[in-house]
Amino acid sequence: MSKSEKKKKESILLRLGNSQVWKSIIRSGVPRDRRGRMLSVLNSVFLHLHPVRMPKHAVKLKYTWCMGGLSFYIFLVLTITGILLMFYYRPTIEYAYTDMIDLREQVPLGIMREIHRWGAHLMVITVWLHMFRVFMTGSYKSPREFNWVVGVMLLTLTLLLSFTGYLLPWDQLAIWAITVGTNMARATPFLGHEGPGAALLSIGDINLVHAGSDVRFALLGGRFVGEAALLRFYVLHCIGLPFIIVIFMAVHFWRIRKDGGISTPL
Amino acid sequence: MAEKIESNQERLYDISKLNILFAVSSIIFLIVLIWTFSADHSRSWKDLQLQFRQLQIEKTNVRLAEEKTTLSELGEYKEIADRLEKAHEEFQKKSDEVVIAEDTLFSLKARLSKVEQTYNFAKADFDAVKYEYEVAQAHDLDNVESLKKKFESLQNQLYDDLLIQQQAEKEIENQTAKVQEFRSEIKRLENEKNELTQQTDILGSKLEKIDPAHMTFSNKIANAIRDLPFLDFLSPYYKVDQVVIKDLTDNVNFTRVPKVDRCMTCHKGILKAEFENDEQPFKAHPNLDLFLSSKSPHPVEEFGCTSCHGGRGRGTDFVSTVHMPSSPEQEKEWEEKYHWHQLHHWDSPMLPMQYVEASCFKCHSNETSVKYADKLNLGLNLIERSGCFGCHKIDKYKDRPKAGPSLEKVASKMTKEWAYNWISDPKSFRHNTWMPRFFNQSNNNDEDSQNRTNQEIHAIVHYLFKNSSEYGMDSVPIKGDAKNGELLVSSLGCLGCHQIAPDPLNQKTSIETLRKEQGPNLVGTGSKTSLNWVYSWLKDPQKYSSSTRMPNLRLTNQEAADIASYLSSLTKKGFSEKSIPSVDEEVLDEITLDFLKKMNSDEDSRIKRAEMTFEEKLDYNGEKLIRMYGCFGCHDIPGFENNKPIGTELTFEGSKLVEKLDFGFIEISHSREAWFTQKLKEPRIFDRGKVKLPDEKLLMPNFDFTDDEITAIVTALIGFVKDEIPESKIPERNERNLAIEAGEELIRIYNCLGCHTIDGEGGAIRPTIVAWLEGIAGASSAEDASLIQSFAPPILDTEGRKVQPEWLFNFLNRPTMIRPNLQVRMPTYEVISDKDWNKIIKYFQLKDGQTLAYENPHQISKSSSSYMAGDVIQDLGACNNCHFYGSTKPKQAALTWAPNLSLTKERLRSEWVLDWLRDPQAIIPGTKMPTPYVPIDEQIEDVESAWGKDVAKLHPDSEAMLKALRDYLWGIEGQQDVSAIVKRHLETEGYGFIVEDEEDEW
Amino acid sequence: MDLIKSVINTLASPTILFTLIIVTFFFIFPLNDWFYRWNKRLKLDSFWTNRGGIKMFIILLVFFAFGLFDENFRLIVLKPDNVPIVGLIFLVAFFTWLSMKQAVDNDVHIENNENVNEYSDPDDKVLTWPDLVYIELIALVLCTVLLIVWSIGLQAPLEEPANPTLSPNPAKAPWYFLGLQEMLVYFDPWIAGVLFPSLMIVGLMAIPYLDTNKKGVGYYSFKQRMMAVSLYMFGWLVLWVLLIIIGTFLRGPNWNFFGPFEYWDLHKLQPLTNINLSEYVYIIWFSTGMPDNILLREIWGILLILGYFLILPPLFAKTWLKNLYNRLGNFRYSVFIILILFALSMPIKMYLRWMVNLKYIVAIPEYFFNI
Amino acid sequence: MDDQKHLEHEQNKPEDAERSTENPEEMKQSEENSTEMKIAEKKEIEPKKPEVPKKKLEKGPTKKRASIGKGSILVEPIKRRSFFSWLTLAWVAFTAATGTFFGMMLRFMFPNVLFEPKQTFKAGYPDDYTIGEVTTSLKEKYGVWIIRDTEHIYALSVVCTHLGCTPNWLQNERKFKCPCHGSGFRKSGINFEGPAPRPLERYKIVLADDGQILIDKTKKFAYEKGQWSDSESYLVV
Repeated sequence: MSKSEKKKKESILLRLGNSQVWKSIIRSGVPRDRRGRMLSVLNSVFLHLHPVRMPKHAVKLKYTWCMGGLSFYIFLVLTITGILLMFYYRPTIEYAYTDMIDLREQVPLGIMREIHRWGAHLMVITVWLHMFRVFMTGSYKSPREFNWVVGVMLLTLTLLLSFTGYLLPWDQLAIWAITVGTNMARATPFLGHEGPGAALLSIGDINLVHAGSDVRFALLGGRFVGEAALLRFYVLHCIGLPFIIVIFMAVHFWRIRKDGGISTPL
Repeated sequence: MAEKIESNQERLYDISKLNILFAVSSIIFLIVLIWTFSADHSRSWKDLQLQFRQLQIEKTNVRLAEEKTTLSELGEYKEIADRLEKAHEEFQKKSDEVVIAEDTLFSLKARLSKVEQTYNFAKADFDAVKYEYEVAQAHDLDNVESLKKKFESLQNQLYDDLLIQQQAEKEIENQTAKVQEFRSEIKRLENEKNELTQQTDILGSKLEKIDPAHMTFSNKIANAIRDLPFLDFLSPYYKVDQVVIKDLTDNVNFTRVPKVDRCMTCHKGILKAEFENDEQPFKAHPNLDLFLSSKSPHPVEEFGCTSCHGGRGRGTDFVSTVHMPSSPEQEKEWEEKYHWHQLHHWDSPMLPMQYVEASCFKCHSNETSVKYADKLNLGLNLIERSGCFGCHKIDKYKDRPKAGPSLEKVASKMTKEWAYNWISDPKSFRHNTWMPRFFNQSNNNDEDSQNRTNQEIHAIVHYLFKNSSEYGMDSVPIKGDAKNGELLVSSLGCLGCHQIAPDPLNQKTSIETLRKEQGPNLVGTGSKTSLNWVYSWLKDPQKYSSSTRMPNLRLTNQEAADIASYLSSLTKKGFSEKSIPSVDEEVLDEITLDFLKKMNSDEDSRIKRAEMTFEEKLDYNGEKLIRMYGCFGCHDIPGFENNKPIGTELTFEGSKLVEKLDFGFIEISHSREAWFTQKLKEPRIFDRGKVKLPDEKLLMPNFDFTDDEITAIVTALIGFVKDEIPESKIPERNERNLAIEAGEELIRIYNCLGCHTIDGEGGAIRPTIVAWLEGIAGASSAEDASLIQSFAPPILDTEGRKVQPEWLFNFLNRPTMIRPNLQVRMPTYEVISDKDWNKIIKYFQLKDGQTLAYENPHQISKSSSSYMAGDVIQDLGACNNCHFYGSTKPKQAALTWAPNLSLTKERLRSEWVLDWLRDPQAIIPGTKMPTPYVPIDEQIEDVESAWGKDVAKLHPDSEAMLKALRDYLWGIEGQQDVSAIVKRHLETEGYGFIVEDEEDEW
Repeated sequence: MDLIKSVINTLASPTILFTLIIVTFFFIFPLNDWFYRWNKRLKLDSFWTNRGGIKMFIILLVFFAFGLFDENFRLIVLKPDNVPIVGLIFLVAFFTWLSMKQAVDNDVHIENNENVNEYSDPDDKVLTWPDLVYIELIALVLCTVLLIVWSIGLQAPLEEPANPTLSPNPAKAPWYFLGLQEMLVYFDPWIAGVLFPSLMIVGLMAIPYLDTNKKGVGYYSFKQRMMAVSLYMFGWLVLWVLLIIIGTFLRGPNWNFFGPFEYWDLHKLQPLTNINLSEYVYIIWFSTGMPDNILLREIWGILLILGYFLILPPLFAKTWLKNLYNRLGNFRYSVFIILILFALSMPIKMYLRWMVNLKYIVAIPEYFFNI
Repeated sequence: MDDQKHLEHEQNKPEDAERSTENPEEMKQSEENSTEMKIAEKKEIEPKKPEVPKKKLEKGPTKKRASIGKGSILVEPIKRRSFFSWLTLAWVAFTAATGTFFGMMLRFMFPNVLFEPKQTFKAGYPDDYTIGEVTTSLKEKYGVWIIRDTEHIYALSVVCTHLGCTPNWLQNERKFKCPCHGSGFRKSGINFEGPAPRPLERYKIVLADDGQILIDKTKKFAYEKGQWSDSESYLVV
């Protein structure tokens, strides 16, 4: 704010900032005064997620812990590293595992995989902590009830994203974690073939819900964690769930603004 | 109205109209989506499966009715039913007791459960403490002592609990037995009844599964809904059946993907023998013993369908599977019935049925003859015999001897005129020659071409005769007797490889007929060559051509002269007299220039030609033409020793893409089969309508194959594919199989089966033996199968177990007389190397599971009791009636003579001799050798008194007696080569055929 | 040293650990005024001061530092996929402390009728650019740095290739689901794997609708929303984070419990025999056999479950939770109490298993229906 | 330059106002927003500006109604009968179509064929198995244990009935122990410890024509359903 003195001289940077090209892209030019700063937020498709002005406490890390923002940021990091990993990773039982080895051994900056994996863990933690913070500041209360609900959906989706990604290295850790995890789906009441009530869904000698037609099958594309499961998890992980989570995120962010911005004491 | 106006403020559309529009579009949307389901749901294979189900229901109903009638007529069944009823009544009477017993059992079980619980808890505690105790002990912890105490007390307690539990179990066991006792009778009867009704029950339960008429109500509902659209993922009845074969692959160019065959989705009955007589697509496979069934060598789970039949295995409808019709009629039928058209987007369409044997070659390519694949075998043999591999490289025929005779010494054999006429039209001299026709074909039969080709033949003949080397022919020393020559030709075995057939025999070509065409048909020999040449040839074929497969029959001068004069008497009238066009230098110049221009500029060519003399031109053209036509592919021609074959390689012809075949202007279906067929039928046809210079024309000669032959050759060609077949699918490449393959190949090359029989194959010569027999002993003898067999070349079954390899090797190199009665003579094959003989011997050995090359000889002692007994037994058996004992002639006439027994110990293997003595018919059915008599049925006293103590010692062990006989055989010594004796005997006494049947003495 | 380890090992055994935590938990996070008084009296709120925080941090740090000298402990803690959980422990501890500290601080302000710390004059706002944007940027950069350092320092795990016929021992779900996996030990999969997760999601979603307390929006506070915070803390810290920690660090081969300093011996045996309620009733108490009729067999369990869910809520509404019931009204109360009863069923079932070896209250394996 | 944006914000206003009637706090917020805007745009005030909000404000109530009409047309009072039926029909059809569409997506997830290994296999001759022993050699390849007791041979599934892990046979303790959650099973397959709700399943086992044991994994026999007495669930030797 107080740096407006710096605009005294027309430096090259400033001329650049006022050029037609620059202004056509970033309308407000270099923010040098109050109006400029406001416009820089208002005019940016990315920054206008934020309001132009905020209560002081909302800027304090002590209050927000920045967990929501970090969660979103890590999501972006995961998207980028994920896209990069997709260039080298083939979701087939022949190649999945060996491609992981190659990412480690041969691919330049294969550290992307580490960033992706640890980032995924970190995102789970930041999302939890974000929820914790929101709870502790009572920010779920009216009028933000629905956004809390959306937030819970986002939490669930985050876990699912992490879970579907867990299978992709196709190592023992992966296959057994997913086996244990998806076996729970077998026990879904009525929809899983070992769930209560599934046995009731039969006509005559024909069992309608069995290992080949239950909800777990729809998830795995087979009776056990195999080639089809790898592919399905891959598709869910790379396209299906991100597609859904982005929609929910859009609603979440939009609702933050529409519900009056960050929660504030009266 | 007023309301409407008001509500239309800020509105463009009338809302009620929009509602209607929305309703209509939503309904259309819904309909379209439902349509999607129904379109997806209706598949041709479902209709077929429905039909098949109907068929199955019909069949099963019929069978069930049959079974039920049988059952109702069965008295046993009624009886059991009655007894069962009675048993039930009996049981009813005791029901009170039963209830009490069951109650007791129930309470006992309750007690057991409780005891078991206690035990389980105790056991778990014990195990945990045991572990802790072990850990403490291992790490010397402080609490070992206390844990030990705890452990021991728990152990004791556990033991007590165990005892209680076991006692409870025992009580239950007893009580259960008691309870079961009441029902035992009923149970037994029910079991009996079930055994009788087993078949009906199976059929009944099958019907309950497939026939709605036999279903329970709820199953009927299930049956009605299980295949509805959307619901059909739950538990459909109609579903796609498939086999996935991981190690057989489809080639998708960049990689190979595991084969997935869904053929059985429509061909539902393919594995069920009961559908053998039904229509396609439900018909069972005609050869389930060989294919598909799990017991066959090619189970469907391991080989699938398309690996043999071709086609797109993943397809599930008629067109997308790329069915291919086997005839134009079928094509028409399919077009009407299935809207068939050939799907061109799959490189390996289904093989039309007549070519299906081609696929056998994929895996069985190393076998000389593939069992059960007659057409393929014929094709392969035809390719070999026609010498296709002379011009077309084919890996399978690598290093095969050339198909035609050597022309290195051709000038000594025939005249230039004969050669000219022969080349221009071989079949006009010999109707069934393998030499194909190069000239007067559809692309060179116009006048200009004929003028040109006439000169070409002149040049070729000129070259051949000019480069022919000297042949030191013998002249016939004795005058030959053509009559005796004829007899010799028919009796010595010449007809195993040759024919003397002046006219076409009009028989279907088969492997058997081909065996007789190993050597040329001998008609017209007299017109072709001289008496001296034939004589010299017979005396020593290798002298004329070192590579010839014609063996040496070790003929005496007289025999050779007889045969030569007989063969020379076979002439072809009018052939040599045919007029020959004169040499035309002008045309010759043209040809010369064409050849020269290929290497030189036009001007240089003319200069070079001008420098040539006439003779040089002939030379030059001859050489170029032989090179062009590739004559050296089949013949040894001086100057062409190292030339490469001129034609396209055919090793993987079956995988050649159809796009790479030039169909020219010929309108035939665009498939490999059609192209091959057309090419073989009329090799130059694809030139039709094309403008080509003489040296650009297609060159393949015409073999005048019959349609059957063409189908067979095409079958083989289609089989020449590049598919990668995993080790697991091809016959194992073990020592045995490799040896057998190598041996079979040699046996094929040298046509052993022209005379011998192995495993029922071969013996092409037998009909001529019959003819000979008829001539010498009359018609009745000629019908006696065992007699024919005794005069035919020997059957070589069990040869590997039978003879000692070392003896066999010597025999093959220098054949000696074994069967004194035989006229047929084992020839000497000088051309076969030791290495190849070894292969052949190994073949016999490994085929019979004989792996040892060297064995300990069978040892006997002439003073042993066994030997002595053997002596008595051979006497009893009167072996000397037929067998030579060294130089001692058999007692009976030459007709029944059998091998010299003094050969035995060097020739035969002792184990085999024992098997042979035990039952000769089991080894060679139809042999005239009887089972030797051994005295085991007699009383021992009689035996001892009649035949002495040595035999009696062995009584009544027939095996021991046969062993004794064998010991005796091993002791027989004396002259081995009795050929002189035999010859003298036959000359003086003949065979001694007796027209009436004679009662055997033994 | 060994003594300390064995003490910690003993303390870590589930029965003791769980009991300790459950007993003390509501004194630390008081559920109502009674607990709150005790909390004050025991000075348990001193956790939420700077000093308390530092103490807690030091204890944790010392524990881990000390633990790292132990081979068994090191092996588990430094397993790549377990590292996030170590991070989680510190983060959760820190943020719990941070939020509680601010809450307690604000409680004092509220009691004194002062503005809460977060309060600022509505007109006195700051511009987003550059303050917020800037600290966000810094946070992102630091987060990226953390991530990269973590990635360089620790390779992501890659074990042997997948083998569907060989389960690793123990086979664990991803760490964030270990809470669920731990529940699977005590419940049938359809409850632990399907019902509980669904209820958790539903329950979380229901929070804003159940919590009718208008106070406490936009600032950290405890006293105003004591019950809500404490219940949330219980679910979050005990039923979720603690179970994850147990599942990660204390569950070893054959899913046996191991103390943090205990060697994961494949052959360790624990008495785990357990039996169903119906077996207790018919075999052990009545000494009759099990009835064949399923309904008859399981009637006791079914009655018990029905009683738990149908009788307890009105009972509580009339007695203990009278105020709550009045405040929430019929529907909200019902949902709330059912969710709470479900959450409570978890520790209840655990104790039943530990104390009386009860396997299932209702066991109908014929229809995959066990409770 | 800022026309567009300006317009947007103005448009938002009435809606904000609408909602904020319920929420005074929010109203404050949105007011703030608008004041914010005013400050932001002071320098670029254009003549149009006052017009726009005015117009909007005038139209406010009408627009509100219209917007309700857009969202839920049912409120519209006109021609109730006719449009009610059309609209009902429309929505029923639309809902059904949407349902069908989701049905398509669901059905798409269940392929008509599976590429899974064969479920039927031969397991040698009965004499290959020792009485009283658990044969673990087929576990890896086929996923069964074959157990022979004094009278029977049976094939036990290697899938834990708890969560599908693969238990191990502990020869010394004579039990199957699942590594995932510690379930224990006896040699017969009956569970006795840990969370496993029911015994291991047995597979169909019969003698093939060639005298070999044929195991069919598609047919399972569950103890708790009394299926272990089924004649195909064991082989009498």
